[in-house]
Amino acid sequence: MSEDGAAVLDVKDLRTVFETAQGAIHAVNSVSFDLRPGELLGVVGESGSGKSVTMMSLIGLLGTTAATVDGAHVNFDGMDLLRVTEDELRAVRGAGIGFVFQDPMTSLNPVFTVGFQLMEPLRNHMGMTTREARQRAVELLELVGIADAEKRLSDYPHQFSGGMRQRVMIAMALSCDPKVLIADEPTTALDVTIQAQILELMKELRHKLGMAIVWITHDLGVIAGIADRVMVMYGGQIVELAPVIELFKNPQHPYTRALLQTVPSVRGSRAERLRVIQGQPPILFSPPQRCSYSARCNHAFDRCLAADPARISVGDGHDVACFWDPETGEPR
Amino acid sequence: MSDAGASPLVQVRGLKMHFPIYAGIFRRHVGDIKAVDDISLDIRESETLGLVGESGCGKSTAGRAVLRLYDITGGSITVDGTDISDIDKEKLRHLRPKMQMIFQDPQASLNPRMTVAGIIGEPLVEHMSLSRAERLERVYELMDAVGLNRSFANRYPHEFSGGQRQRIGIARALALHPKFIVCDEPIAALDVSIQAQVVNLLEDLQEQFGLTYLFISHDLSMVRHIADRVAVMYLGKIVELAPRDELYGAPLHPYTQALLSAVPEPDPVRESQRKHIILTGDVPSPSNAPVGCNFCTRCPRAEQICHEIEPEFRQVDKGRYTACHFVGDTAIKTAEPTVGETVKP
Amino acid sequence: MTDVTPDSLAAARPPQSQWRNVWDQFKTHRGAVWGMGFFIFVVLAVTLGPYIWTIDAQYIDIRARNSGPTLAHPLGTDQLGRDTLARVLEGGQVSMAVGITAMLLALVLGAAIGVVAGYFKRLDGPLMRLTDLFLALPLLPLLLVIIMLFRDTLRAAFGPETGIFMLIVFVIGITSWMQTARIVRGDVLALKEREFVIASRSIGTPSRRMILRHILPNVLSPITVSATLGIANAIITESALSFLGLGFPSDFPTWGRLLFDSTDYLQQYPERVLWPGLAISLTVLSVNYIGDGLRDALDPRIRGR
Amino acid sequence: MLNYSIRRLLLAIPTLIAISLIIFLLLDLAPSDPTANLPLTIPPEVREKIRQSLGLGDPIYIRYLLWCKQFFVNEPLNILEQWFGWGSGDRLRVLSWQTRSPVVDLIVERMPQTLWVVGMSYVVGVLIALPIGIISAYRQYSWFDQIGTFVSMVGFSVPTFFTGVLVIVIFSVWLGWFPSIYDTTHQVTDWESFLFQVRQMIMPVAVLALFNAAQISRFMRASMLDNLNQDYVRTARAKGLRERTVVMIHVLRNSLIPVVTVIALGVPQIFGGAIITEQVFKVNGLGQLLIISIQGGDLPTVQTLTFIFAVLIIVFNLVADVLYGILDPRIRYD
Amino acid sequence: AERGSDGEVKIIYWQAPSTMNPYLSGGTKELEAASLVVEPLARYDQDGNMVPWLAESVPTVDNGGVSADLTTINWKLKEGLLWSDGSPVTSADVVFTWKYCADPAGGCAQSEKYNDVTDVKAVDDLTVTVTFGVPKPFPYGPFVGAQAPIIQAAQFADCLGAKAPECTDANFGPMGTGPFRVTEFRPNDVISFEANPNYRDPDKPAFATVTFKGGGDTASAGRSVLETGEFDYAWNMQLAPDVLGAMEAAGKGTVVSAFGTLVERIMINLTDPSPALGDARSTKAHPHPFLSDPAVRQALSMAIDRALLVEIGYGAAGKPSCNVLPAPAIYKSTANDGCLVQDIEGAKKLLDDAGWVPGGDGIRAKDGVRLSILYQTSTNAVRQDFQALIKQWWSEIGVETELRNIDASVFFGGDPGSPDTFQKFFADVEMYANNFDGTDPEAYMANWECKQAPTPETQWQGNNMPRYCSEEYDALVAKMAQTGKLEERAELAKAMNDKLMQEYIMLPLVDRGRVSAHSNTLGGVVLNVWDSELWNVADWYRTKTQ
Ligand SMILES: Nc1ncnc2c1ncn2[C@@H]1O[C@H](COP(=O)(O)OP(=O)(O)OP(=O)(O)O)[C@@H](O)[C@H]1O
Ligand SMILES: Nc1ncnc2c1ncn2[C@@H]1O[C@H](COP(=O)(O)OP(=O)(O)OP(=O)(O)O)[C@@H](O)[C@H]1O
Ligand SMILES: [Mg+2]
Ligand SMILES: [Mg+2]
Repeated sequence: MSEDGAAVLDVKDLRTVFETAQGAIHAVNSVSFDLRPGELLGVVGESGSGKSVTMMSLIGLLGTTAATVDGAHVNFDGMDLLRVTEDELRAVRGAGIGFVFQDPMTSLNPVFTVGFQLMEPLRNHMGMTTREARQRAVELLELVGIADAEKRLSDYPHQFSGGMRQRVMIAMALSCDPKVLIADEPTTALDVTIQAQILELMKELRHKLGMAIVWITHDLGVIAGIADRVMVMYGGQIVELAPVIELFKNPQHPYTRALLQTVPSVRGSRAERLRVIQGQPPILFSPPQRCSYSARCNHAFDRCLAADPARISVGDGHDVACFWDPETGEPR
Repeated sequence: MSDAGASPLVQVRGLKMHFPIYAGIFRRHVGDIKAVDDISLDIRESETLGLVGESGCGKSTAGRAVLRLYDITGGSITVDGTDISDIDKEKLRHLRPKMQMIFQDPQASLNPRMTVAGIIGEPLVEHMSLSRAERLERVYELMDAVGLNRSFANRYPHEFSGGQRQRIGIARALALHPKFIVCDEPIAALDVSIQAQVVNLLEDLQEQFGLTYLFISHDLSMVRHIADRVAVMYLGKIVELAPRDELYGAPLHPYTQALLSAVPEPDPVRESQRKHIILTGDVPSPSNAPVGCNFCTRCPRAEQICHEIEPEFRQVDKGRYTACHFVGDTAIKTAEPTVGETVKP
Repeated sequence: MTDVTPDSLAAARPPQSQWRNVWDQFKTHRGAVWGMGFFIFVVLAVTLGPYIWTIDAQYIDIRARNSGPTLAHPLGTDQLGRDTLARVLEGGQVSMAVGITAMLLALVLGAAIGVVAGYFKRLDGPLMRLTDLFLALPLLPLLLVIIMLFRDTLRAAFGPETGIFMLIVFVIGITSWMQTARIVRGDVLALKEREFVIASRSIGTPSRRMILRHILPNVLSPITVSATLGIANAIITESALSFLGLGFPSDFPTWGRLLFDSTDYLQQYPERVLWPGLAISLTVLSVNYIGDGLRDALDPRIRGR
Repeated sequence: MLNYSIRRLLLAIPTLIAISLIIFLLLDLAPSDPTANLPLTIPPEVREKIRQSLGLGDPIYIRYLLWCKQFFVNEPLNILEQWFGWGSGDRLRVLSWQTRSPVVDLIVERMPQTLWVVGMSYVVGVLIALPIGIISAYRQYSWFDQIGTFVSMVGFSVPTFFTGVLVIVIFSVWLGWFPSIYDTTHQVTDWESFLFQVRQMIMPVAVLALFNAAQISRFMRASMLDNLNQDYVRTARAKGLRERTVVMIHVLRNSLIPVVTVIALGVPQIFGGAIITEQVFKVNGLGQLLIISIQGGDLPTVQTLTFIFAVLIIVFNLVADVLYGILDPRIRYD
Repeated sequence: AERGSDGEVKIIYWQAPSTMNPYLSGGTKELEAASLVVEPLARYDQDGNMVPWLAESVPTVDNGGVSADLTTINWKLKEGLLWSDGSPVTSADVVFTWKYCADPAGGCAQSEKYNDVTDVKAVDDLTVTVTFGVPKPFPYGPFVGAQAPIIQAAQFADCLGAKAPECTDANFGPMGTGPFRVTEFRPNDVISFEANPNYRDPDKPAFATVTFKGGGDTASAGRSVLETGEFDYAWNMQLAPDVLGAMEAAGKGTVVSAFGTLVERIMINLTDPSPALGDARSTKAHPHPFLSDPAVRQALSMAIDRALLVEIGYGAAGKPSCNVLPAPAIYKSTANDGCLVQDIEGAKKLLDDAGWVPGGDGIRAKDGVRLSILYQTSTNAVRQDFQALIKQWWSEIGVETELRNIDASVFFGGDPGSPDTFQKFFADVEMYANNFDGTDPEAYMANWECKQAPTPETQWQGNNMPRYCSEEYDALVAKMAQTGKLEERAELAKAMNDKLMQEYIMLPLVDRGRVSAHSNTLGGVVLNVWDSELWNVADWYRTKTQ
């Protein structure tokens, strides 16, 4: 799938299954994508569509829960992350792939100073001395725009506001110059003005550091402003993958189209009535044997119920997994 | 402040809600969290007033204070002609049917140990003397009205999805035929695809029952969709109040402008061309508000005067109110509803 | 059609009462089920047992004293020839009764004080000071003093056994409600800010019904856990009192007393300590497991899934 | 924090006064008698004389005020004088009825063994409990967890008067390894005598430690379980930290916060709560002092001891809160 | 042997001494601990004979030491006696001892010993004369026995009267003449002694130090001597016989026992304890509804198997007893030995003949009065076993019994406010044990004089629990007080004992001996029930064979 040059991250056929008391939940089903150097890949989809689980499966963060991760390969930096030892994987976490989580309020350990938490990966992965790590931590905080960085190192997370905490999380993820940064809904919990600050910061950093970013969100507005390519997930699968402008201009999958129509906007035209996607997202007690969106789809026809559509390319870097062609309104 | 036309159903004047802070060895009263600090607004019959602002600016407190769920610190509230600002508990109880509330978190606002019928029926038990059967009938009607299957009546909240739970909350609020409903971020906890369902439902019900809403949200796009007029709050005060299209079209207060600018556009082309106003810094604590204009610490236009004198909340145009030194009578740009044209599907 | 939506899932299931749900969850906790089974067994044994095993626990069969297990005395006899089985059964009646009643007393007190303190702001200060006062009273000395103090009055009024029973239950109850009260108060304070309580207030529900309908059911889970711990605690405290020579008259069997009496014979007749010892620890153990299971079962985070 | 502590201390004063009064009244109402344990051969007139000489003839409020004065004024003054060497220390102190000696001296004399045995058992209990709690939580429902749960519950539910006698029979009588009677006069001077001290402490310490460990390990386990699923743990893992670091640094520190307060709250029990174990091993510490004083109707001793226990409880409650505040930077008491 | 050559001896008392001053506490444990240090002028040996101790000889009328009118007695101290600090023992110390105990503000626990003493004078350095206000046929109260040892005047000079309790140092470490002196006293815990360098016999004691540990319970004390061998001597092994036997079988130690005057008995209330009577409860105004019938009392006695009681409760440490005055030998009556055999049938017949016939529930009744007994005693394992057994026997003869046990400190506490004291006797029968100090029963037998009955007027003080009132008996008491001759006194005492027994005023059960245990390596132990058990500790030694 990688076109220009080597992808930094190449995921093929990733599957994740949770064992629960009610039965196995197939949270991620045969997900494949790649990430090119310096690119920002947006991931959208409603709650429970498997966005977080996909990303955490990549680097074994589901470790202690009863999850089985399987797949063809997850190539990163010359290794297959699905087949390395726990120690090697740990070396990748933080150093090769940075992670920023959704909730800045709970993602930092409340009883350690921000400085300690920032310096931890530095000492761990880069073998820095405390003094070097401290120096670097100050730089990092300045990088993410926290004033008076030197002093704030000895503050505790609760002394920071939500936005600042999220900046600390970002600084922490950036600390070891990872090749890939995975940001799991980093702004969902924040106010719009703070979100704007963070988005601005990310744009700037990306420019400066040139790493590849995966940005998970369910806010299409955020995606529109920041992503290069967008990946739409539904029911643990990628239903559409396209460059951002292409996706907004020419959405192919009925789910993407519906998604784009449900959100009102502060500018633009104001619809008298909002469009809704009827029905509920599926709970995946088995791997899909039919299109998982078919139950809610306006265009579903018999084939959708008989087989799970494969991902096909419909244009320049534009993939979709659907039997229905919006151009013609007919099955493909 | 009342505008011409329909007389307001709810009239709030100088509402203050301060939470005291005690400190020191003897727990002395050393200050207040001024969660709501002197706000005034009218809500007309059958309209929706949107109340927006950042987290912690006092929206919920204002909403609850208006319903007298708190003992307010100052000001007056009149609902449907009755002044409820310091009415006694029992009288207030009898006024409750008129004014109801829908809550932010549908999970948290439903008692996990009561059945749906119990939850929706609770107001009926409190205020109407209905027989068991009559009550059940009314519960069923309400469930129909909000689009819940009657067979769900004996289930518990945790057996429902978020959208369905919010419908239960709405049904409970509707049970007593209220005139006025405070919706405290009714969609914030819901998934995007479900938000729309709930908003549509609220609109339908308004039409059907002639309801009046105070719609609290921090989702500016949703407020734009549902509200007739919008009030913007910042740190316990209303900084701007205007009819919807005027506000979104031509925001007057620098905070409103920044707020609107911060909302990303779900359109990559336009988003890339748009100019952003990025505010710096964080919202000050409501227990320690700045001198002068509340917004002066973050305002891109702040000048000396802003740090000294608190701007007055005044009418600057027909139906438009704002609290900023720089938006004088002279500085009014006439609102042009050019950007925000209404499109009917 | 393999993916199932929550709707169809819910529809397939008949409406269940929440106790049914609690029970379903409870059943998945193996320890709790065993605990419950054993506890019920013990309760049945001590209540019905004496009707089946009809030897009087006080009857002295002097010729059969210090006998090991025989057909006539399956668990042997004590130094006066009283039947151990009968004594364990009768002792269990008292120990269990003490455990359960003392727990109930502590629970009612603790829950009531906790709820009132948490709910009514004005009463919070005084009630919490009272709780602090009780917490700061050294328990065992207090216990000893109260027992010495009121034993005789009560015995005069209600007879030796009932009197002392009431006293012990009262003393254990009155000295163990504070933790419950504190936990419940904390929970009530948090609950009071929960939206469903505010929702109910916005409907105009008066305080009394608010407490009964919304507050109490939701503090059930900590209360239940305190309850199970309380039973265990009361049984153990009663046995400690026996050791200190207080508590029930010495010819009146309780598990604690039986265990204490037989420790003297630990070397000669080790089996004699076994029965009351096992009875106490297994009961406490089972109660603890029940508590564990109940905590899981009543926790909506776990059950709600 | 300071304000908070001062406020708590101020609030404690009325509580303590109330407690001292309650205890005094209760003790006075109790039908125990300081002469009851004298042999029957001592005739009633003599008993009455003894009672009079103990001051039992005075009305209750005089006795209470006298106790207050002796305890709150005379004793502290005496201590000060002893420290600084001025004055004669010639004030009337709180005298025990049984021993006719100052109660405070009795308490001081018994402090060492109580601290050695009961204190040590608490330390040992805590040291055992923490790892057990941690492993049980980390490997929840593993066999280790199941066995740990079982053992700790048994440890909690078997009265120490039984376990104590059991270990004595096994280790003193059958095996002859350890002395069954604690020698309170033993002085540790060299290695030899230290070994003896260890040998005589092993059994009481083990019995009590089992009991303490049982409770604390349950708390530790619960607290660890609460924290293992927190978001920050995921963050720590995402940083590529070793699992050991994640658990032993990030999770443990957070989990210890509530446990440390539980541990602090348990400290007052060291002084009063080990009555039964002290009795079984004849450690003759504060617990035994209390129980014989109660049995002997020795009102001043009981009053003073219980009051000191109450003070300890209040102080350690405060310590627990302060510790909480120190360990958890989010908590600020003001 | 040489002094101090046998190292350490360890003694355990399961009740811990709280003071070393025998005058401030009458408890046995305190007296016996103190007896290692302070000594009387004369004491009793294991057979109850008086032997001179600090005195040259025992004064009698015969040797002229006691005046003919029985009002004065002259004691002469041995020569060369030294206190442990090296100062000489003089008659001034003896005089001081009396002053110390006689001071009314001091709360002396032994002031009984000095009853009727009007003066104690030092005749010279070594001679004192004790003067009594009344003739004393038995003048050996003062300064005789472990209860009345001599204390050092110099040490206690400032401790008279109200100041007595404040002299903590002196009370905890009295100067003495005994074989040991205190090195450390920990009240209610442990006492360390070392050999007294100034002890009068240069070869004694054989032990250099004594550790006197207190506290715990009987079983563990026994275990430490008999099973683990940690201690050499354990006091008062009141354990169930089979437990004690099993311990002794371990082979480390020996159980020794001896009998004194302690008798476990059931007292019968001759007055009506019914609560309905209010203030007149348990007073002579209302005779007991059925226990005033001698036939009932006798039947109750006949139903009891005393031998079995002994077997269950005391083993070698007890003997069935039919006398309340079982010793010394010359006082012991044999007239009542019939009670040794249980006779249920006889008891039934007796009751039948007296008109008490079984009702429908098997309980005997006459004229609507049911034989239903409230039986109280103190809380104590053996006593409760006795209660249970006796209840069963009584039920066999058709008597219903309700048991009640009361905490010892309340039961014996004598608090006039408590309804449960043994003196108030708000029950039909009660059980406890009592004895008398020394060997002379005069005061003891006087307990059942009519005027000794506790009544509300006397604040319930008094020792006549049955409220027995017989002019003949009172006459016997009066006569004994006048009689000096030992044989005559013995006859009188026996007569009184027989009278009580034959009227079944009290039912003696067990003559309780003292049981102690000592390790097999400890020699020289001679158990003495008439004085301190440790009376001859100076003669104790370590047997070298083991
Ligand atoms: N530990 C787990 N055990 C069982 N099921 C799980 C677990 N974690 C996630 N799932 C399931 O996996 C599916 C995907 O979850 P995921 O968290 O990836 O969704 P998401 O797209 O990130 O949603 P959100 O926007 O709410 O974060 C969901 O159906 C969820 O219920
Ligand atoms: N009961 C209370 N006691 C003390 N302070 C309070 C209380 N309730 C609210 N506050 C404070 O008042 C301020 C306004 O709170 P409020 O909940 O009204 O904000 P909001 O605008 O609804 O925010 P959000 O969008 O997060 O819901 C906050 O600083 C909050 O901390
Ligand atoms: Mg997610
Ligand atoms: Mg809010």
